[in-house]
Amino acid sequence: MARLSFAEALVEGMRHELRTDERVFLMGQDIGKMGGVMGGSRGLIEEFGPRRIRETPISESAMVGAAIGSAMVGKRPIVEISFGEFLPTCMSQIVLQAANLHYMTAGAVDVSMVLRTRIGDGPYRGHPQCYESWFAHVPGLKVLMPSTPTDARNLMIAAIRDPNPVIFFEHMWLYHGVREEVDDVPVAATIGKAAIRRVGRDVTVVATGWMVHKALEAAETLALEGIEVEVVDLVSLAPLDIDTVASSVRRTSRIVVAHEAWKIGGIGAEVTAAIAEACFFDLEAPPVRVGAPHHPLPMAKPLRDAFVPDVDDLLRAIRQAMAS
Amino acid sequence: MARLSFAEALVEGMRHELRTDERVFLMGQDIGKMGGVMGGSRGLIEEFGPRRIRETPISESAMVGAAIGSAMVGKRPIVEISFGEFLPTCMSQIVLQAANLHYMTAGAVDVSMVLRTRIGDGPYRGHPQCYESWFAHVPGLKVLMPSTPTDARNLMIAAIRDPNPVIFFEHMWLYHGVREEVDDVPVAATIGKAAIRRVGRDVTVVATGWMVHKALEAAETLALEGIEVEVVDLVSLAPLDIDTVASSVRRTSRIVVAHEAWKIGGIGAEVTAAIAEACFFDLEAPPVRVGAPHHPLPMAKPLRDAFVPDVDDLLRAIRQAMAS
Amino acid sequence: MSRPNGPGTGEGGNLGSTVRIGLLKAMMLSRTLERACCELNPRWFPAEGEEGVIAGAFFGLRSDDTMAPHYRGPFLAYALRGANLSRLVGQALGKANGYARGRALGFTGPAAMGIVPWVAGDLGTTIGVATGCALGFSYEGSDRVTVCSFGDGTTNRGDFHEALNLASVWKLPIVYVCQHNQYSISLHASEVLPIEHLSIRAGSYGMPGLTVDGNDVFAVHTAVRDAVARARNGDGPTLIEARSYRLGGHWASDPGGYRLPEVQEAWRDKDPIPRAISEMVDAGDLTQHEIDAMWDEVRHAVDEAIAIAKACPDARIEDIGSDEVFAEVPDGTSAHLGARSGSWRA
Amino acid sequence: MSRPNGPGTGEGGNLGSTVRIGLLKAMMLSRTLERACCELNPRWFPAEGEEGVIAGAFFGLRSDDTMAPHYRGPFLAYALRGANLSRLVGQALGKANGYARGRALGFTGPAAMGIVPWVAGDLGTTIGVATGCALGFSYEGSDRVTVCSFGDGTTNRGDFHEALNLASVWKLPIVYVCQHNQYSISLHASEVLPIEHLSIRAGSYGMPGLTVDGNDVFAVHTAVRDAVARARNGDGPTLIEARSYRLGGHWASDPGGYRLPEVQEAWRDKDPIPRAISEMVDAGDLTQHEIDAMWDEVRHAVDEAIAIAKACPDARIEDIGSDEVFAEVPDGTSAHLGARSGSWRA
Ligand SMILES: Cc1ncc(C[n+]2csc(CCOP(=O)(O)OP(=O)(O)O)c2C)c(N)n1
Ligand SMILES: Cc1ncc(C[n+]2csc(CCOP(=O)(O)OP(=O)(O)O)c2C)c(N)n1
Ligand SMILES: [Mg+2]
Ligand SMILES: [Mg+2]
Repeated sequence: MARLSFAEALVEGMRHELRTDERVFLMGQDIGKMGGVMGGSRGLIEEFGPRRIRETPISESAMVGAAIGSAMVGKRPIVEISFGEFLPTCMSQIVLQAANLHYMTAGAVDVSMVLRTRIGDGPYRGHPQCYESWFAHVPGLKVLMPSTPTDARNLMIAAIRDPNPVIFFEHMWLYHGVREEVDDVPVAATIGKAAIRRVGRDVTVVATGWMVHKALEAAETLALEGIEVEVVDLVSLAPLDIDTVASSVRRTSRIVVAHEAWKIGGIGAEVTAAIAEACFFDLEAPPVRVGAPHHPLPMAKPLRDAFVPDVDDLLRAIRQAMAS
Repeated sequence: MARLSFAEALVEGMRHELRTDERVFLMGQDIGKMGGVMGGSRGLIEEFGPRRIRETPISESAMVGAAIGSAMVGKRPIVEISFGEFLPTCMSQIVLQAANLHYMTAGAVDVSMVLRTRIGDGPYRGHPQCYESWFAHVPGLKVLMPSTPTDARNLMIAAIRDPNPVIFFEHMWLYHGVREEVDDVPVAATIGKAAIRRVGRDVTVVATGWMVHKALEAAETLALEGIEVEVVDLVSLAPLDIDTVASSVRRTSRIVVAHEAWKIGGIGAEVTAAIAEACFFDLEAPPVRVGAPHHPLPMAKPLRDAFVPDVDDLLRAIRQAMAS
Repeated sequence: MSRPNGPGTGEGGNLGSTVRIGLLKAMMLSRTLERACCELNPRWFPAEGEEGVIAGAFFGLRSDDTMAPHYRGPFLAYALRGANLSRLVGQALGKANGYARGRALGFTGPAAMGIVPWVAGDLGTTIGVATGCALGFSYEGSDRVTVCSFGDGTTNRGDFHEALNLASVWKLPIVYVCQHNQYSISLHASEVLPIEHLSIRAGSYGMPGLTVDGNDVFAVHTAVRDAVARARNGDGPTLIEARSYRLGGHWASDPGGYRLPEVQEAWRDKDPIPRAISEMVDAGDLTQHEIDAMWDEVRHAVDEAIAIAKACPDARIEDIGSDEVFAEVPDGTSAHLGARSGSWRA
Repeated sequence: MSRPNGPGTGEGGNLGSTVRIGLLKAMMLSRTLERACCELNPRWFPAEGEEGVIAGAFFGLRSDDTMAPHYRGPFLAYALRGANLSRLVGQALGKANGYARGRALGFTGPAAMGIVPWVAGDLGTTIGVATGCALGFSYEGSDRVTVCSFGDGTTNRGDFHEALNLASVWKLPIVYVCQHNQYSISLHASEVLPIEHLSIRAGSYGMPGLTVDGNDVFAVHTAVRDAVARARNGDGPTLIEARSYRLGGHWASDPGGYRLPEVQEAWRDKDPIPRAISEMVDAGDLTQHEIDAMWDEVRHAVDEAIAIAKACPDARIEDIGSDEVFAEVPDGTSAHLGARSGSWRA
């Protein structure tokens, strides 16, 4: 058992596949001799060299196109878009090419690619936009957002092996902010499954990324007051494992959905709507959503801190869900 | 009172503002001597000439950038992206520049631009992608989708006069598919208000674009069975007039939300979630959503017809809402 | 014809008679097949007049190369790869026998045959995908190549710029062919392109660029053949501007009121097919009789394809659905829950 | 220094003494201000070594022109436009006195002064916005111009291509200046650019392109001044590649282990500021004493700005919120419901 940071676990996952599958390679900016953006590919250039760890120009759309095309001829590219803020520059490739190819050709080609990108607030104060709900709206994409080092490694392995395009969101605060004992034997995780991170009978909190950790913190606090919070980590935004959420809600009768993206139109809207449809008669209180306020994301640290939903916001939301 | 098609009404709205405000101009592909894409700018080149009706290269990102910059220096550009399918090619300009500029400069500049685009299934079988929920997720954009010729004209006028970026979705089936007597005096409509298209006490159907007309058709059918459907046309997806929806639901206790975009992650998810939060104790039955099934949009006519939600889907959904 | 940057036109004499006959027949097939599609579907995009570019670009590739043809006239490329004509016509008609079972646009290609298919209508993006195919070939160290064509108007998309730059940085085995027909729907090139010769854009990427007469099929093919050889040899990409003219409308039913009939007529006189025929007859490659027989053969093949396609059922709603939204995950890689709803109707 | 396409370097003698002194002082201000920002903020982007390009590009514009400076070293452009130094330093520090009240990135500009501000971090998109400003000027028939600068790496973005093409098609009054510092973060230009001279890219748009020595502030300014005159005169856009070198890291705390110290040292010897000083002292424009006084003045101004900025409160959470998400709709145009929630916290 090695104690790995989230970033180290991501690199471990890629390293494992690079070692075992010659078809796998990584493309991105500053992924080589600089050690990767935020250390996100540290050590790979030394082991695999510039053919497999490929530095690219600032051409995000061509980078994703290059990943798609090489996947179509049988490679297993990982393309790194340094930050989620740059996804809008390559949307056509993602939603019109990668997402459509398998279906529109009636299954004639696979697009086995991983698009990894960094999102969310964190030690690095730049480019944190969280557009993940856009991708969950578009059929043909798998959308992952791990919250633990174990998932980071094992889902990365699964994403690389998956014959479909996978958008892999890496939360920047988690990068160097969480460490965990990770089993020495890497395995491919199951894509499309939510994880229950804490069992509780009173209220279900569904969260993604860093918010999972904040939810666990809130749960600790509320446990002292006798409120038992069940924390569900979505992990996969597409396919969305609404069954796991629904069966939790059937037990607790209450739901709070929390993410760092803007509340309006975020993935929390889909989870809340799906639960309102599926568990209407199980719910004892209105669902509560937590998300960023509806204004652009400010940059100065105090403003950023105020913008990003925190443990207090969660506590308030959970108490509101418990109130009625 | 002139009897105008939806497309004619759109052109009337632009013509009115082009006549009265020298700052207004239109940019796009094939908007001039061809008569506009699907007749969407017919007659304007003859009256206003190539300085104000500007043909552009196939450079959607530059087109939107050009609109933003010219708006910043005081112009009132309308930029036409021929079809919604091309929005992914210019997302950065829309969500990172247009949406952010006013807020991020603490109000120092306005971006008074209209981005008009055609979406939805219709007589023209191409490019119908409905990505409107992406834009409703991003603060700083106003997002409109009229469903009647009167709204088409009067909202276009309001959008042009609005000092903010407005994304204006024009449904292709409506273009030549609906006609209406339109008052001779053009007025600027109020942006941000939903419209109750039919009053009913039993169930609220919230719809957008062409689905509004299908909902009215379904309502006729159900009226024969004694079910009185209230039809709310969202009109504005951002700002979202959830108050009008909520007060309708408080009267009917039941809600169906319908749109042509994919159900998962569509604007219906936001409306459903917001109503579940706001009207939980008013609802007597689970909300029901109608939207496209979760696979890419097929192209052959029979497949397209099967893909796009129709009156039968609405009838089924409304009956489901009435059942419990 | 100007040649900003590299060798030029008029090398048709270089080509052996078999190749020349093959090119002619390819043009004949394209003309016949596309005319049929235009008659059957008023929204078809006519390629008439541009057959020299299409045949010249895609003839003679190896079966393990990839092709990424422009949306105007791509059926010839698919046919050269072995696609079944009745399935292609079926696509134009929205029939169930199309390669994509009616899911994709009618002009999409059989992807399994090494074709970059049209799965969406956003111009320019396929240039990036085609470049990715070439990356795959370069990565595996093979000598496979990609030929990618696109319209003159499409070279104004950012994706054109990014893809060509990347291909040059990585010296990828790809040949870019601009099917320059002087129009983007109603807009003449002079309205949207600030330069006369698109081949000059190659200079921005440090790759060879050349302009050829697109109505001279032999010139186009010679240029592409040489560029393919360079690419196979590891010498990187080439941009070829093949200048032609769109004799028809943007779509079959487009009255094209935005242009002058006399210009159109002048270009009709430069039709690449009669031109190749007269060159070949003069050179003694073929007799008029043999040419008539070639037309007959091509017409017969297309007529048969139309008959089969027409007899096919329309695309069937059973063929849409959530199957194939995702490729199946092989056992032992990762369990997989799949899409939430099993049926095609929400 | 090569000059692919147009006039070149070494015309500093053309410039009057006042302009030369102004340019030198601008470089001194940039050096001092940016060094201070680097000391105060380890994530600042050092412009040291590139002052010749920045001063040369933005000096001497009219107050009704627009400026769209690159994110590396833009404070000088803002200062030339009259921005308050303490408010700029405040931005670098995330203080409440910044022009954007802490909302935007620290290097954003005071938009009200005709600056294209940095409201996001996606490189390339501002080139399109700047081009739009020039469209506005062209549309209104005025003789206002826009000067827009960007990095060498940014020229690989599709937005660069689309914007320059559009500017040329419409003959817009804009001057594009590539602040070529040979790096995109850790990547040397040779790794991501298949050409030596970016000015050649002007050829793709039929606009003049020229390469100048970016460490010769007089050469840069002469080239930009001439291009501005062309643009004002209605003769359209120009692309100027000004070649320099990034002496510091990508950000202030970047150890820059990806490059050779000896190359860095060689470029240190080409520092544009001592170079301009020695030319000016030789030409008799200034004495060493006057130069010392200029440094003192600049340092004093920056020290004062730092002191004021440091004393300011941090950006205040009262300054975020839903106000100014939208500009208010004036009465009589359209009633308006506004954003749904009035408070900044969801
Ligand atoms: C990104 C994008 N913008 C606009 C369109 C609409 N459109 C379809 S065909 C066409 C003209 C294309 O011109 P060109 O590339 O020269 O090809 P041609 O039609 O002449 O063969 C346009 C503008 C599109 N399909 N994609
Ligand atoms: C679209 C986009 N991709 C990637 C980045 C990450 N990034 C920030 S600065 C930078 C290097 C830019 O290089 P250049 O344009 O030469 O400017 P320089 O930093 O050298 O001044 C990169 C890649 C970005 N900001 N935007
Ligand atoms: Mg064309
Ligand atoms: Mg640089």
